[in-house]
Amino acid sequence: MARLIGGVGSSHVPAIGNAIERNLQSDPYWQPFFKGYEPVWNWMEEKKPDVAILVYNDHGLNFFLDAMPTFAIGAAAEYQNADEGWGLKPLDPFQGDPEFSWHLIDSLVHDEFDITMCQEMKVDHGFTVPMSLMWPRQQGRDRVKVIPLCVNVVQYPFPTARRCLKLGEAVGRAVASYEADLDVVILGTGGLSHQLDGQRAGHTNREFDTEFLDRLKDDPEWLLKYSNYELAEKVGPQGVEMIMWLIMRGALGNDIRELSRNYHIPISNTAAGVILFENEAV
Amino acid sequence: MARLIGGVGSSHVPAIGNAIERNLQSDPYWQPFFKGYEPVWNWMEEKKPDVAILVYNDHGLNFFLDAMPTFAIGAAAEYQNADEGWGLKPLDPFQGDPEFSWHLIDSLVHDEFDITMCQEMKVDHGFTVPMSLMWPRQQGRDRVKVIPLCVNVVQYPFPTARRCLKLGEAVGRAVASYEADLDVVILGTGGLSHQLDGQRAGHTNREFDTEFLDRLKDDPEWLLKYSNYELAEKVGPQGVEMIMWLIMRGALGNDIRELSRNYHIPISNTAAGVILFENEAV
Amino acid sequence: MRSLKGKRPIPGTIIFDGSQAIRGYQLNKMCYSFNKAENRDAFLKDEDGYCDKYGLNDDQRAAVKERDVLKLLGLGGNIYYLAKLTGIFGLNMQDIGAQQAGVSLEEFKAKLLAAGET
Amino acid sequence: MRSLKGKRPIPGTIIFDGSQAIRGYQLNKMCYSFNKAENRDAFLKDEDGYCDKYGLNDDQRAAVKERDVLKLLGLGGNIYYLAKLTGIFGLNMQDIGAQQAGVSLEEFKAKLLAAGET
Ligand SMILES: [Fe+3]
Ligand SMILES: [Fe+3]
Repeated sequence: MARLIGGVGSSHVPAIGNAIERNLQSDPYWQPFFKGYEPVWNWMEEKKPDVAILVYNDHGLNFFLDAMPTFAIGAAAEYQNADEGWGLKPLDPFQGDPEFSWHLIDSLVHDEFDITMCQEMKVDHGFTVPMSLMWPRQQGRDRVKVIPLCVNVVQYPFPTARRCLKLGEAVGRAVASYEADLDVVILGTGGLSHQLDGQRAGHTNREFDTEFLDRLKDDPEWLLKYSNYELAEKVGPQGVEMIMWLIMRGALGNDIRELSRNYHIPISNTAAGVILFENEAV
Repeated sequence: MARLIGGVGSSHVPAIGNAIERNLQSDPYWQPFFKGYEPVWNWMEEKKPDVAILVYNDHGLNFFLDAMPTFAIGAAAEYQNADEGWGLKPLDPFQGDPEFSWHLIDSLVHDEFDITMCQEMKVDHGFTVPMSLMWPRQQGRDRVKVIPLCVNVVQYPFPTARRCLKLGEAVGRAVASYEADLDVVILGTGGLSHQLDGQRAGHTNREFDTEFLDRLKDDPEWLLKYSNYELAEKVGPQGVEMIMWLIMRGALGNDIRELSRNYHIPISNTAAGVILFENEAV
Repeated sequence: MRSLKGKRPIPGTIIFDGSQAIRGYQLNKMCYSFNKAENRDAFLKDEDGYCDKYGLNDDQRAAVKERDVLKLLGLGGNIYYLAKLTGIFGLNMQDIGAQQAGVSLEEFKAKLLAAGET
Repeated sequence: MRSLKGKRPIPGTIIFDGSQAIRGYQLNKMCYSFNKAENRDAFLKDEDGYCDKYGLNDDQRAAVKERDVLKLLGLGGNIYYLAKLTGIFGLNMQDIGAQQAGVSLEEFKAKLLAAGET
């Protein structure tokens, strides 16, 4: 049976992709950010997961407002990155695992999640930046198969934080019931606090982010007391992306260990966070 | 507040649209089918609903397998019908109610339904045939605003019958909480038993359909004991469309009266049904 | 689809699940394009070229050539998309129903009428 | 969006809800087209013609001409789609962040750096 061996929460802003493209990892602006990924690189190197379920949002590459899914899951053999309009160089395609994707979709729909099933799907920086961050070398990236899980955090109403946590729990059950000898990781991406639009652009909230990180392991329900509107006030309209970390957290169950964490302001207009959990149950 | 005044279950096969186009309503083949709609025409004429929520499935006009939503709801000001490839003449556009659509979407997403929100959406025969059937004259059709609710019954996994019933209940709550003085009807369409594909093409099941119609008012949960796979065996892979009638039924609540019913085999390759419920609670 | 594993097969029936959807993706994509009249015309003008464009495999091409709906279903076709292909040749749902059931159109219609008599 | 009715406004913030999405649909659709380089070129060659094609209203056209992100937000633009428009003029997220906050780019960056110092 497939084993969910761990999960990572991570930012995914385009500026990171830019810095990687230009090899700025040890630049003084970037070093405090990238050093937070060293434990993740080591862990991935050691564990060599077979499949990554990547929870992210599309920012207007694959989906438009004509048909905006709350939750969409890829079921393709390959996912292409593409031009997003403002200059990030597209990365090589990512290999999917259609069989596993269909198992996941079957299981989730049976569990009353209303999934949009995608047999063709372009992935944007929300997906590619975490892939580059987790597997900085092409070789590592090529070794892991991916399943994109795309969440609407663009057009209100977003799914509630509670719904995200429940979806994560259902993803955990789906992985555990997949009859294949695979080590799986789940990545929850986006956030942390940031605001791109309005006069308050540039808003961040260290205090809230820190409490979120502090509570994520033992008390993820803490976030549920805020509506998405209240969250937007606290962490900025785009900071609400942090609800996607709850999908990762929900999938892992309660027998987990926090292996590393980093928090840094600023990366572009955002507060950037990374956290690594290992599943002790498998 | 908006009032859900009643609901109709109805078939939606293209052949019906063809018969209407060619004015065959009193043809011996068609008469036993169309006479079943007279009580519906009279009721619509008397009640003059302001808005129709139309539950149907797309058969390959608006959605393809690249991104197939489980539940999609229209939020457009107008919905166009279009060429489906095999010759049914497109009908005039239908007027939407974007404000009401967004209220419905907000309410359902808050209630943990993972809706795909559609600000642009072509509607196919699954939508247009019921509109022609309920409002045979253009004038009547123009008077009612529509909200398309599109359900995946094309690509497995379909939503479970239970999920459909629950969605209906949530739609009922959403209508009741909409602050506008509107009379609303809900149409559940598709089915009844039919099979379009495979050596068993032409399969129908009068016994099962009849029990479904008999139980729909007082015991809609009866259908939940069948998985969609078991349903496909009983009523044909396309007959499973009847789960969309449960969304209509769920929305109405339990204080309803059955005003009329008709059942007729064959219409094209299908068993055709129509049922009219009035809400006694409003 | 994983959850259909080990299920008793339904006689004369292919469920369009994930496995079928994988198998038939390019075929269905081609058929979906036939919503547009210009694409139907392009297909009629150059069937092979059109199948090339959508990357159909040899079995799918052969079944398209034979207008064989059962074979196309087995190769991952979905009936709603296939209907857009057969529509090009003037075949409606009853025509392809009869074809799949292996009976004449008259027999197929008679069987349906018989089901209507209780 | 209905459920935002009666909510206390968030200072300096516009939530992209159903009402905004209705208002900005054509504007956002135009911006979405800028994923493709040929569309960005077409816009640069004939801005008015391109805005015509997508049916922008007069206010939206004027705000596009002024490259005024705050105005475009008010007229229903969503920041992710708008970024594809401003990208054409070489403006990145920090440039338009400063523009919206009404400060220089240096001040904007300095404010973010300051937030990093605890
Ligand atoms: Fe993001
Ligand atoms: Fe149908």
